[in-house]
Amino acid sequence: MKENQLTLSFSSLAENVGIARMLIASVGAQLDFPINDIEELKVAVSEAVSNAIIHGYHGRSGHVVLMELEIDDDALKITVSDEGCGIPDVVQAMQPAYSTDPERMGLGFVFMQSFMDELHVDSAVDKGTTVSMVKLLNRAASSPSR
Amino acid sequence: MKENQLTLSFSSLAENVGIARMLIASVGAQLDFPINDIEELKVAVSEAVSNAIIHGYHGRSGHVVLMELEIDDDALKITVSDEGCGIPDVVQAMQPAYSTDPERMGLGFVFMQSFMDELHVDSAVDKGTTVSMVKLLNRAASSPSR
Amino acid sequence: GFPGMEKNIERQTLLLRLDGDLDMKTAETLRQAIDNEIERRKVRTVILNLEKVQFIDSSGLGVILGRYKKLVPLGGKIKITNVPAHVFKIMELSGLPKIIDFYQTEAAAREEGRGAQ
Amino acid sequence: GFPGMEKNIERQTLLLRLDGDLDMKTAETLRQAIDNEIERRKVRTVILNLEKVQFIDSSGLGVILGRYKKLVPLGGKIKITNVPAHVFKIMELSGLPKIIDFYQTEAAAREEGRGAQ
Ligand SMILES: Nc1ncnc2c1ncn2[C@@H]1O[C@H](COP(=O)(O)OP(=O)(O)O)[C@@H](O)[C@H]1O
Ligand SMILES: Nc1ncnc2c1ncn2[C@@H]1O[C@H](COP(=O)(O)OP(=O)(O)O)[C@@H](O)[C@H]1O
Repeated sequence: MKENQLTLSFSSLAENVGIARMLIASVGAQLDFPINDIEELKVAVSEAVSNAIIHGYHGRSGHVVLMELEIDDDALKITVSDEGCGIPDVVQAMQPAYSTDPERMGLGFVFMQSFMDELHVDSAVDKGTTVSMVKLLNRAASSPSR
Repeated sequence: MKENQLTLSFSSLAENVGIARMLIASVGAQLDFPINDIEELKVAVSEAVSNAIIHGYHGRSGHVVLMELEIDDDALKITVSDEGCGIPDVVQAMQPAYSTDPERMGLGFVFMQSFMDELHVDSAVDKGTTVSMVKLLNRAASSPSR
Repeated sequence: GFPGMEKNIERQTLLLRLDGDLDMKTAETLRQAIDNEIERRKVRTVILNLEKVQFIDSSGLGVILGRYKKLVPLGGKIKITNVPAHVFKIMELSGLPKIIDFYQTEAAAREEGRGAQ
Repeated sequence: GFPGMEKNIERQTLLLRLDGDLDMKTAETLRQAIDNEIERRKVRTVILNLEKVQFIDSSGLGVILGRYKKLVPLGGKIKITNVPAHVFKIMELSGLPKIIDFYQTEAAAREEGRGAQ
């Protein structure tokens, strides 16, 4: 398969989270991922995009979230980035149940980690956050825990 | 509703035409367009994106197609652009049944015109082509012919 | 939002049948709908029928857990029924089924409630 | 491609049951599938069952018209059956139903063929 790249940039609005999920679902279906994997891709993307809007931009509209998809023979790479407030301590932020918002569960990064084969978070305060996730296309290799 | 913008840029590959359709279908569903209008939006987008790949880039991969969506209170604006070969005579190209490819029907622009409320084509040889289409959100106004 | 959030109140029990995706967009609608009834109508048992929920993420789970936390000090409870398998898998990973009771049907949820009241 | 392009050849009649979207991606697959059978197996009647086709655009229509143009000089024909309403609307706009025969069912398409042969 030829290398394929798709980039979706969109306003920081709640209704676009569902659009981002539809996009990853379409791409996942085209890559012949099993339905269960597509559900998991949707959750991972939903978490990363929601975080960009809720935390990165404090829920404010008028900003831009970027979702980049890169597909090659081996893997689907998903990068979600914002130019929002950034994360002062990424290691702490990624702890299960850690959240700076008392109303939230601190499970976003947990879900991304469980459902993807690789997760990398790059962030700088007042610059923004980039979440890179990889899902391997070789199914035997992509679900070591299942 | 707040103004919303979504931009999808993607490699000039046949499999991405279906992804572009899924995106417009999701956006159309969110805007509560009736199913029939969503089908028509899908056809219009499919034609514009197929043209960019088939004609603009002569079916070659390695190029980029851009689909920009702009939603405000009144309208959904769709812009599909390529940096391909361009169209020497836009008026001629838009004639029903006109095609530079004997295997094709010359119906792409006809469909875009029938299914959208506005269609505008901007093109320059060796620079590329931009197709701008508008679908009004006021349903009474959006389907004058039906 | 939820195109089909069907609401039904009987005495102090609120039944909500949700339809669609339960994410950051719809979570807020759900939160307000439940909190309103807790405050205005003194609802103490909330039954959420998730049969037609197609998707849930941590924002959706958070709202459910939040309502649980709000109801418990009031002597109330939240019950979940008719969860589709793929939605349940996500809920399980969050640990929610350990603190909130799940039922196969609305009837089963109501039944248990009556015994406990 | 078509995940479910079911093929069936009886004498000189090719029946194809298509499944999925008929666009620039799948049109090429369909073109090759039909042209192969015209050349190798001397197929002269092509019946396309579109019951499970969810989408068609001018690329899809072009391939159907192209097969028509290829078959006519060979004394052959193409027949279309089981078209979903929303797909038919697009086909109608293209004028295709004026030159190609549409049937409600595969049986009806075969029936008419037998009379004509
Ligand atoms: N894009 C982001 N920008 C700024 N902060 C973020 C971002 N993503 C995550 N965080 C921080 O990391 C914390 C943990 O995130 P997460 O595990 O998704 O849980 P939750 O979203 O429930 O808080 C968040 O509470 C927030 O403080
Ligand atoms: N993006 C484009 N780049 C270059 N040429 C184009 C583009 N879109 C359309 N054209 C030209 O306009 C003609 C008519 O387009 P259209 O009505 O879509 O019919 P068809 O795709 O069947 O040829 C094409 O045959 C092509 O020559």
